[in-house]
Amino acid sequence: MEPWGYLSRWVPGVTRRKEMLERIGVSDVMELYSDVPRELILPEPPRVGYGRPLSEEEVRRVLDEVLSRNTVYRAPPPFTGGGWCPHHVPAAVRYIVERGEFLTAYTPYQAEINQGLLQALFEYQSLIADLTELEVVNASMYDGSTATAEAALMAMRVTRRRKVVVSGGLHPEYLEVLRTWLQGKGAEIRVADIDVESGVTSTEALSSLVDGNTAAVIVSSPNFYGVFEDVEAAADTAHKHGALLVQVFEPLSLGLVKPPGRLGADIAVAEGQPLGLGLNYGGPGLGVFAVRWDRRLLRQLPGRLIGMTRDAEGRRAFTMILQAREQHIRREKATSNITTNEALMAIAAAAYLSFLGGEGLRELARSIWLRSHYAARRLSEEGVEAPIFSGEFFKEFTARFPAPYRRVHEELKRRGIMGGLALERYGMDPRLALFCVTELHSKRDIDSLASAVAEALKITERGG
Amino acid sequence: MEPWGYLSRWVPGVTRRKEMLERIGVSDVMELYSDVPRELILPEPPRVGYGRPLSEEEVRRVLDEVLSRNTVYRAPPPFTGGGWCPHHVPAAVRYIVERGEFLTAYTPYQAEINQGLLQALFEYQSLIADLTELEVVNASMYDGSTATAEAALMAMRVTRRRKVVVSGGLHPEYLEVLRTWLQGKGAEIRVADIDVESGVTSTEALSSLVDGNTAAVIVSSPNFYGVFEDVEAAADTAHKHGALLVQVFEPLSLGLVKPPGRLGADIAVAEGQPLGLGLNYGGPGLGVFAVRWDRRLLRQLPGRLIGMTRDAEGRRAFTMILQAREQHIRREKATSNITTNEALMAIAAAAYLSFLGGEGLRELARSIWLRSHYAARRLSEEGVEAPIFSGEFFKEFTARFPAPYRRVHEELKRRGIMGGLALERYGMDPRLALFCVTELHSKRDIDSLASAVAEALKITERGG
Amino acid sequence: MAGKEWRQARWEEPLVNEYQGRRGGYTIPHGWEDEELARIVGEPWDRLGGLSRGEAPQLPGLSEIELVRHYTRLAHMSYGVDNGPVPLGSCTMKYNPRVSEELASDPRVALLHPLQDEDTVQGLLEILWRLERWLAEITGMDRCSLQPPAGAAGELTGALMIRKYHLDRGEERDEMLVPDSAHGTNPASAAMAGFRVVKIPSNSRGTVDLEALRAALSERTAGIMLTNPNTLGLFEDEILEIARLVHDAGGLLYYDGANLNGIMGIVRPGDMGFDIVHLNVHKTFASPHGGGGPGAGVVCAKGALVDYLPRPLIERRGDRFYWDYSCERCIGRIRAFYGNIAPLLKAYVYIASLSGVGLREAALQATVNTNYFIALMRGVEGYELPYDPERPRKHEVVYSAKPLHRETGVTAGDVAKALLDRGLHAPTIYFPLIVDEALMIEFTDSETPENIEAYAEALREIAEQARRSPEEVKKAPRNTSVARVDEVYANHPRTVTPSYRVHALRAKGLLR
Amino acid sequence: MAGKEWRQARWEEPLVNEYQGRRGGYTIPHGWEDEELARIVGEPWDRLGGLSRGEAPQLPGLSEIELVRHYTRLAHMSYGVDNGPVPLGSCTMKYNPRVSEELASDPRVALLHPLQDEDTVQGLLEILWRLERWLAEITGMDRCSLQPPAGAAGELTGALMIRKYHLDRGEERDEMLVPDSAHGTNPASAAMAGFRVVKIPSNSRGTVDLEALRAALSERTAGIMLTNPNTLGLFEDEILEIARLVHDAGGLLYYDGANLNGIMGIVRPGDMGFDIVHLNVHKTFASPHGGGGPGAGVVCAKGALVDYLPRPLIERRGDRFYWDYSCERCIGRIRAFYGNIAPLLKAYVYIASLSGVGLREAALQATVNTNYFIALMRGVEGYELPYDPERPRKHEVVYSAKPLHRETGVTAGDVAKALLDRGLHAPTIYFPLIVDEALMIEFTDSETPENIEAYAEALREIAEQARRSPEEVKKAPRNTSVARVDEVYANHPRTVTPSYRVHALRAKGLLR
Ligand SMILES: Cc1ncc(COP(=O)(O)O)c(C=O)c1O
Ligand SMILES: Cc1ncc(COP(=O)(O)O)c(C=O)c1O
Repeated sequence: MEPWGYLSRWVPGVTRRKEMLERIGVSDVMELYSDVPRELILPEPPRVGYGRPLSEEEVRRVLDEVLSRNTVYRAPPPFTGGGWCPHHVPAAVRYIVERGEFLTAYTPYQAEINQGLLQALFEYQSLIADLTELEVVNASMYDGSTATAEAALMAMRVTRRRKVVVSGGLHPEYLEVLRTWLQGKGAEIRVADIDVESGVTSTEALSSLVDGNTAAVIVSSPNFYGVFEDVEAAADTAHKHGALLVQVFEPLSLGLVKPPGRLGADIAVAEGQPLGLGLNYGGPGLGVFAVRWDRRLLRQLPGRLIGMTRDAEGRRAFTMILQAREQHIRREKATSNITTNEALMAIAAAAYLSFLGGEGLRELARSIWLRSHYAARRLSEEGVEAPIFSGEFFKEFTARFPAPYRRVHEELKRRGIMGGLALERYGMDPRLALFCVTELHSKRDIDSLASAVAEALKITERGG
Repeated sequence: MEPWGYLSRWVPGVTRRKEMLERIGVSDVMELYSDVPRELILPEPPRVGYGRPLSEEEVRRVLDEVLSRNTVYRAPPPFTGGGWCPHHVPAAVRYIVERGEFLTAYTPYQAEINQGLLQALFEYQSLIADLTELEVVNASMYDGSTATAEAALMAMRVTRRRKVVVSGGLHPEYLEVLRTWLQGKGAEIRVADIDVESGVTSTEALSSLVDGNTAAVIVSSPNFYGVFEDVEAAADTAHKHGALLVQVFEPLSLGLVKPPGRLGADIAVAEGQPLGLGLNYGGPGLGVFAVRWDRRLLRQLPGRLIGMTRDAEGRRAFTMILQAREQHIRREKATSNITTNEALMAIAAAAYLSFLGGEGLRELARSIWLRSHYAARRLSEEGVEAPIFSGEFFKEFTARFPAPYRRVHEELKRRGIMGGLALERYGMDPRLALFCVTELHSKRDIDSLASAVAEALKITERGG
Repeated sequence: MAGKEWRQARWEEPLVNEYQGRRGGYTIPHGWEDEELARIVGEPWDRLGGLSRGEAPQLPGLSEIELVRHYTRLAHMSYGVDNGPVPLGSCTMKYNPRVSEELASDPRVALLHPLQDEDTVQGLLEILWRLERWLAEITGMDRCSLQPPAGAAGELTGALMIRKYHLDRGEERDEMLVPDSAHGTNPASAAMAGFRVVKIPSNSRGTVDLEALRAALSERTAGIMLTNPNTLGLFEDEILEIARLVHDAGGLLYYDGANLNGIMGIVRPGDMGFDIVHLNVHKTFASPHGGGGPGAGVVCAKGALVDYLPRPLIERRGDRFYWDYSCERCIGRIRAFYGNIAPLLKAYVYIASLSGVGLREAALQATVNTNYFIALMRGVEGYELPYDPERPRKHEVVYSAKPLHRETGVTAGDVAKALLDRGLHAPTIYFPLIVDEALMIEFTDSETPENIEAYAEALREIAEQARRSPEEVKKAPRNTSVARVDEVYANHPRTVTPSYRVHALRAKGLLR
Repeated sequence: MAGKEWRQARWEEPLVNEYQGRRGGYTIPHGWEDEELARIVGEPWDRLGGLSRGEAPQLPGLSEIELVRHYTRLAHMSYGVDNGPVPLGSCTMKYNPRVSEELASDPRVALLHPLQDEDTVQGLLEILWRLERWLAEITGMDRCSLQPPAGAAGELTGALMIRKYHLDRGEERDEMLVPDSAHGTNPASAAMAGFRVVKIPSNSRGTVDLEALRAALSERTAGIMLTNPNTLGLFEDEILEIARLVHDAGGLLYYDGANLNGIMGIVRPGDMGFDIVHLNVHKTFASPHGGGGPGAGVVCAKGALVDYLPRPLIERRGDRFYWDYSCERCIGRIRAFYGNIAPLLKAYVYIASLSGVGLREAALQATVNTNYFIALMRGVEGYELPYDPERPRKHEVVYSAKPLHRETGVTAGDVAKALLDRGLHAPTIYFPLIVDEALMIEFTDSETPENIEAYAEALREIAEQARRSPEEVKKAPRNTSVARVDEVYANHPRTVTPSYRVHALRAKGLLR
């Protein structure tokens, strides 16, 4: 017998099991498994957990102990880039997504009883549509990387072509994901190198790769190195050959720069993590997916879509629409296999954007721009080449250190600073590091990074 | 100009102030203060906070920094007694009281729109009534100490007498509070000493003090030293002289011992903190206040009361009742001045008790009893006199160390243990300490306390 | 928006006492050790003898899903600031920032024992120390006690301080002056402190009648309890004269600062001549009301009165913060430990977030909101603004529905219910007592102008509806979870039911 | 309880896009430094040239009170497990423990950057490492990847692994077998991985038709995707034979373990002969669905297939935990970083809390709940239990409302809406496709017997009402926030409105 409550807390029926079995007409619960081959039945429960049920308080203590082995960088927050940066998560946004009605709901298959959830998701779609100036936004993909892969797949369906031309400025992990997801479809993926001076995709490289077999041109702006690309030019190239232009964008940057819809993008995807989701060691994220208003595109859109409609009494109402694209109806002919997505994160992002407002977004983007530029300048003053590219950047920038960056990094860590991302990780020059500087980094944080870098450089020079 | 959002986050009207002033018909907001004597208007805003508005993230960082200077005792939790002990706070209970509908509601003056809140408070009253076996429970007082003071005042009103006889086993801070609150009413407060051997109120002392002028006899069981009193005997003494018996009880102990209603208490009060409220450095608490069903008592009951009734269509409904006792109606003749109380804590306590259930409460009380007794035994084995009293105890017990306890305490602290409460604080023998051991203390926690005490004793012996 | 089609959720949710499944969701932390411990120390029932209760208490046991659903459903039948405007006058129902909730539940606050050593809680003590300075600065006083758990407890504190102050000077002063517009807690607190309450009438301008005040002052006068701006939202413009008169008579001035919301950062009670002030942290400083509490009723004092504040006070020596228990003149202790820490921490977050300039802007906006509403109500028939309608109000305003009542029979109470039907919370009604059919409205700084407009519009519609068909208004509310509640049945001696136990005993005929 | 008088809240809440006040509740963290920084580094617009957008984006700005009210109101018009039973078959809507939410939002998880050094995240890595072992143990597999963000992504992972496995062995196998009762994601995932989907019909007992299977197997067969117990809740009792047949034909077995809830701790897919398994952490392991996500779709593999798992995998060397990026055969990477950490952590808390014995009891109870419901439904007319009604179901059961439809014209869809009207969420309907008028019901282990009884009773009542007045049932729902939604209008090319932008552009005549 377990102590009081250990099972009944979450499995209330155990307290009436005997009576229920009687009603069912069996005397032992295992009779309900009589159709399972005997040899498959486990002789004893699996050895998982801590050998016996734990009380809530014990679990808290276990977790408290193990989590104390993590180091949290709060002041200053990590300067680590890589397409995932520390951003402010408003307390109100957290509160909203912790509410049980949203948190514990399923996909709103029954529209009438889930109007609130549906409205919240419709608002997410609407806010992203206004932000990107693309009219159709799905209710979310998993993250930026898979949204990129889905965009490529969608372009292949729309164009019935197999070649995908990708800018070398795409996040290396996104490229990996793209390769994985496109495996089954026999796609040909070609990468257009970036110009080492400017940090943007070489126009020649791009035009030489795009042809009549190209389904999509994928450009990230800002790209992995933080640099804005010439999306309009890329779009022209793509469109000239009948390909679609997929832009990977950074949502907060749209406070400053022209949205994908104005640059000629047919599909725009993004990692929505900056929109109030927090770091969470890389997940959950939010795959933002927006397309132009075009029936040809709409038909091939992957994922869930919420639409505005009316009820039997003429009131405004919301419901899932165009479900015939989806797996539960179309099965192997569906536009994607996706069903569970990142709905709750989409609600968080919508709350975040509504909280910020358009003017606020502009101010915030400016603040990030100022801070990342200030950081680059401060690092330059300490003898680091930052940024190494001449292209305009936002939030992230690439720096070249006089010697391999890892040793500087270790010194920073010793000073309580989580520094940039060593690009050695992705097989690049070990002297390179990608820094991310956001609204969370105060001027003082940046100054302390700079002086720690100065000290670290002195030490590593001495040491080496 | 403040940065974006710094004012409008919580003061939305600032964005339309100009237009509003126009509509009002003034050109400057200070015209709305034209009736205030000029010399009273502050020339500049007060110097409070950090000199300028802080963003949400800055406040988090400020608090994070300052709170990092606190030491949290989690494993093991503090062994410190004193009428406020570490107890398990279920995550579900926390979630419930964080919901905005309860959290941000006012006193439910408009019953129809706050049935949920009213039902929750009515359930609190009902659960405490069933727990204490006293029929009438108000919707809360501030804490155990002020509930005790209000009980004394109520007894004075009911009996029209002025003398209050208090057991020496009452929490010393409660006694202080009692003295403060009764100042204005010219009460005579007499304290009946406790028997140094048994730790319970001396029956002789008590009977010698109670007489025909006595309004109330106040006995705490378990008392400050953790020892159960003979409440029935005290009630007999009180009732023989026409006084009311007020019992201060410990809610979790009622899983094991007879409830106040069965012991002859007319009024029972308690600190509700053990019922899922957490420590919070001593507040908020929850003043539990229960009385027998007796119209004479009911009329003099302080505080708010929720009743069950019906609505215009015959549905069950809830509303505030017998408000004519309260200050907003009766003003200087009210049974108390209380209005804001601890409603949210009452809801937490009700959720906690419903979650635990009667059987669970019994198991929990047993667990606490076992642990506190095991701790006393382990300390005895290490050369500490624990408990020093012969009376049966629960949760807290008093220990006598061979030498002044403070030095042992400092050694424990060095080992990451927050030990007992040095009773020197309340002017007692410096060798005495009050320990609290609850369901949060694992056997291993208790063993580590015991071995730390053994080590500490060795060191302090050496040192002294 | 509530909108025309608003309706509140309705669940026929049983009382928790009626729940069937006697299971349990609570898990006893180290429960699996209990058998072993029992082998070592024995069973409680073997030791408790006659104390032992035998059977377990009669309490329902809910699994976690049942518990969460129960309260989720009750929450859907509840209404706070998070649901919509709650312009309860005198209650300052402003928005409660979420970041305050987050920070107040930080384990580095929530897991602190009140009696753990001071050197282990220096961070929290610093916060409390700073908060005291800030509140003293805002009120213009010298020191504050954070101990009182609510405004009324603060008033009792202040009244006891006044009592002891006079006693210590050998003066027997047993009368406390209280204006007729005062909040009910003022006379109640004064009475609890042993004073005779002397009511001071308001003049035709809605402020203290100086003549009456002069007449009431005597060598028995201990002091006066004043709210300024008063409960009509009017600033007592003769406050300096009032202070002079009371002080000259040997009395003290107590400021009921439950609601400082119209003047914080603009005017200070200390500068007006007050000796003692209490503040409702759960009003002015944005800590939530929790459906009735907890709050925090900080009391501040000036000059000689500082010595009378309850102890301990928070002190600083160098870098060290500590509680000072010394008490030469102090009235003692108003509650155990130090105060309601969680609401105090929220006040800290609020003040830190806004700073002086922000507090001032909030107060100004509260006043703008009130007067904007008054402007919108101009020409709305059925309601009148008593006392000097041209004078600006501060944090709140009191209307009278007397014209409407006279014309249609619809009362302030009916108007309140009709507001509920529109998804708007009613104002405070029938208070202050000096206004007939009072509707006491306080939007606070955090209400949106759009909702203020909607509220004025709703009042206009209700007045029209009252003129068209008063009986319709009297049937309100219909859109709330239940219809109008039967207050007579609720309070009748034969049906009054303050607990389920009373219900059950009565059903069994076991209740006298 | 919902009760006869249940009704859901209704707020006429504007779209956030329609909010008037273009203010803002968000505060820019160190915004006051921006002017100084701009003086140092210049303004972005001076540098961005043609990239610069000029005007700010068109987004509403809400103060905090507006934001919280907006979502509170929307929440009152939403319905999850916290509101009442949500017995959506195949969805495993079990209770989501609050302690998991609390722990997953611990700053020591929430504030970790995915690319911060491994030596600074050892605690979390240990959790992930342990979780992987536990899930491998529960499924009877060797290793797992925590990367897939949902079940469907797990299926794609598995299908790609199967594809690559065969390619590496030089075999061209391009057919994936999928039973006709399978979840839609199975064929969709197989197709995404480039397979031709071959549908395997069910036999009259509701399980895989062995004859059809044999006929379908060939040298083109890459594998089969199976759910067991299948979507009818029936255990594929010939699973060992199926496994033998598929393996003998050179194919692999993929287990769709989205829903392990009827067998966890009792039977293991690995022991049944499966090579790859995916698990829906957001179903079986009690991480919440969030109105559609996030989830986590862990994929486990056995033997040679382990090498094909996406990278990185979590590894341990001595006391050190690290990510192993080596990838000789692996299919690559299924998403950026490591997976959906928050749901994974919740699964950890769930498994740690229950342990093996608790998981097993939960599974047993899920099955008891299903069969208890079946027992209660005996004799309820209008619904029939297709396929071997005497055989016990496991985690779920599928009824057919065909008799009711035949008799009254009331469809499964109508029954669903009528359930909503009683405050009960509808089951999954019209799935699996092999059952006409399907009502697919899964209570899970966390539903109370009392609610299961209420549900059966509601179905009985609805059938009676359908016989009495079918048109009444067809008018349902009335008690939800809105009445029956117009799906035709929603999907019609001329009215389809997937965003407010489309609505606005259409209104302006700017949409083609
Ligand atoms: C003017 C005034 N004074 C005093 C009080 C009493 O404060 P509390 O409710 O915190 O006891 C209130 C609020 O109820 C008030 O509005
Ligand atoms: C049987 C079955 N397989 C696969 C899936 C897909 O899982 P997910 O929704 O996490 O992508 C689901 C749930 O939707 C399911 O029920």
